[in-house]
Amino acid sequence: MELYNSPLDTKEIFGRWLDEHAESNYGAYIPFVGTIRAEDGIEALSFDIYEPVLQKWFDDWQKRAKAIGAVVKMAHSIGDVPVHTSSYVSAVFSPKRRVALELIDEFVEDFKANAPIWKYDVKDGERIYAADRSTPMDGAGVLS
Amino acid sequence: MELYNSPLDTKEIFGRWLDEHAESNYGAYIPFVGTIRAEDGIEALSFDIYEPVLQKWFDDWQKRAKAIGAVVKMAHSIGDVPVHTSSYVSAVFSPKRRVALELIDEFVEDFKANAPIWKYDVKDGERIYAADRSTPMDGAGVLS
Amino acid sequence: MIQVEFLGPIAKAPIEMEAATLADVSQKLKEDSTLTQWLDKCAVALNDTMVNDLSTALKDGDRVSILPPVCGG
Amino acid sequence: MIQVEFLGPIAKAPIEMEAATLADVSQKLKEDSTLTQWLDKCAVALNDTMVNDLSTALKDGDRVSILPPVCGG
Repeated sequence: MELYNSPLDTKEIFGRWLDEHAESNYGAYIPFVGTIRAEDGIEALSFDIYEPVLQKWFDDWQKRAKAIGAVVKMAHSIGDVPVHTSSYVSAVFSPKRRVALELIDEFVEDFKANAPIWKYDVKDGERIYAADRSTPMDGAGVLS
Repeated sequence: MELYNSPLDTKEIFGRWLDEHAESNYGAYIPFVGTIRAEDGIEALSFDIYEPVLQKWFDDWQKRAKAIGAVVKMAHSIGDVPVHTSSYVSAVFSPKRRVALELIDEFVEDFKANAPIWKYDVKDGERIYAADRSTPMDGAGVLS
Repeated sequence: MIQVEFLGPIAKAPIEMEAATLADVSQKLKEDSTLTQWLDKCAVALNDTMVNDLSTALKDGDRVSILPPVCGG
Repeated sequence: MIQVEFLGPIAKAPIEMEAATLADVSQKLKEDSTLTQWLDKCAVALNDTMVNDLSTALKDGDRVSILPPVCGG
């Protein structure tokens, strides 16, 4: 798991992960690259991350992937990420195509639902929590 | 659509497609990289491609993708591709995550089922048709 | 004493309190009107492990984190 | 005259024949014992467009391609 205080160097990450598993005999490598869209007049998105819980979430996913002979990877930005640059790259490696296609879907969807990351629109230099696009995590409401 | 008489330069392709759509405002970019696995003592896989039908297949997919606001890309090797190098890269770009995840799955699966490409194991320099791993295309058997 | 910290967009400093279970934490946080809009949407971690049972026992020095709705990517 | 070509692993040179429909092509290819193992698994393209109807009409100069099972990737 890699966290950066900047937009992601997507090409460097893609290539480094590819090289890392060049001899691992995985037949399928599927990265997912998330890029900030220009919409609603934003200049950037900005992210807070709670790293200890994110690390546990990611460690659990590594175990799940390993149990089916696969590998998961992820990188994310902290702080401001301007439009048309990337804040998120995740990836799966697997010997088999079907496993890889199903795993990247589940991994990315669970990331959206349960990774402890908070998103803010940046407009006129102000940081506004993206409440309407945010999702309560599994188990939310236990204290209410 | 890109065809190469060599293994694919995966990093170059990934980066060039990324750059091509750097300002297109797509939020999700999902490449699929297919790499030759070392198994059954093969030295390489080798591919024949019938380009006119492949081009039509790909053009149809471009139209399907466009209808949902997305883009599909693909590159494939012709001839011998040694183990641990890549023969196939495809990708989707979409404004939306869900569209991209579903599209890459359908696109790669239909590619496996209907792209007019024939695979051969290369062992001791000999080219052996991978009959047991090949799939009759949609409409197969019409002449029988 | 345990500590309760508020993550992400909840603009609130950590607080300390006496609490034997998560139910005690719930009761005390409900008294804070600035949290009314948050509690039903927030998940909870105890010492960085997600928990979702109000009967979870707490001990001196425990750290309870309140995690509002997320949107990574 | 139309031409029939065999793609990929079918080791067979193109052949020419008279045929008014794809059904005529089917009938003639079935007489060729080297194709017995292939025909039920092969798809067909007419002038590079996939077709799957035996009644498809053919005209002079048409090119029929026989596509055996595929495995790209």
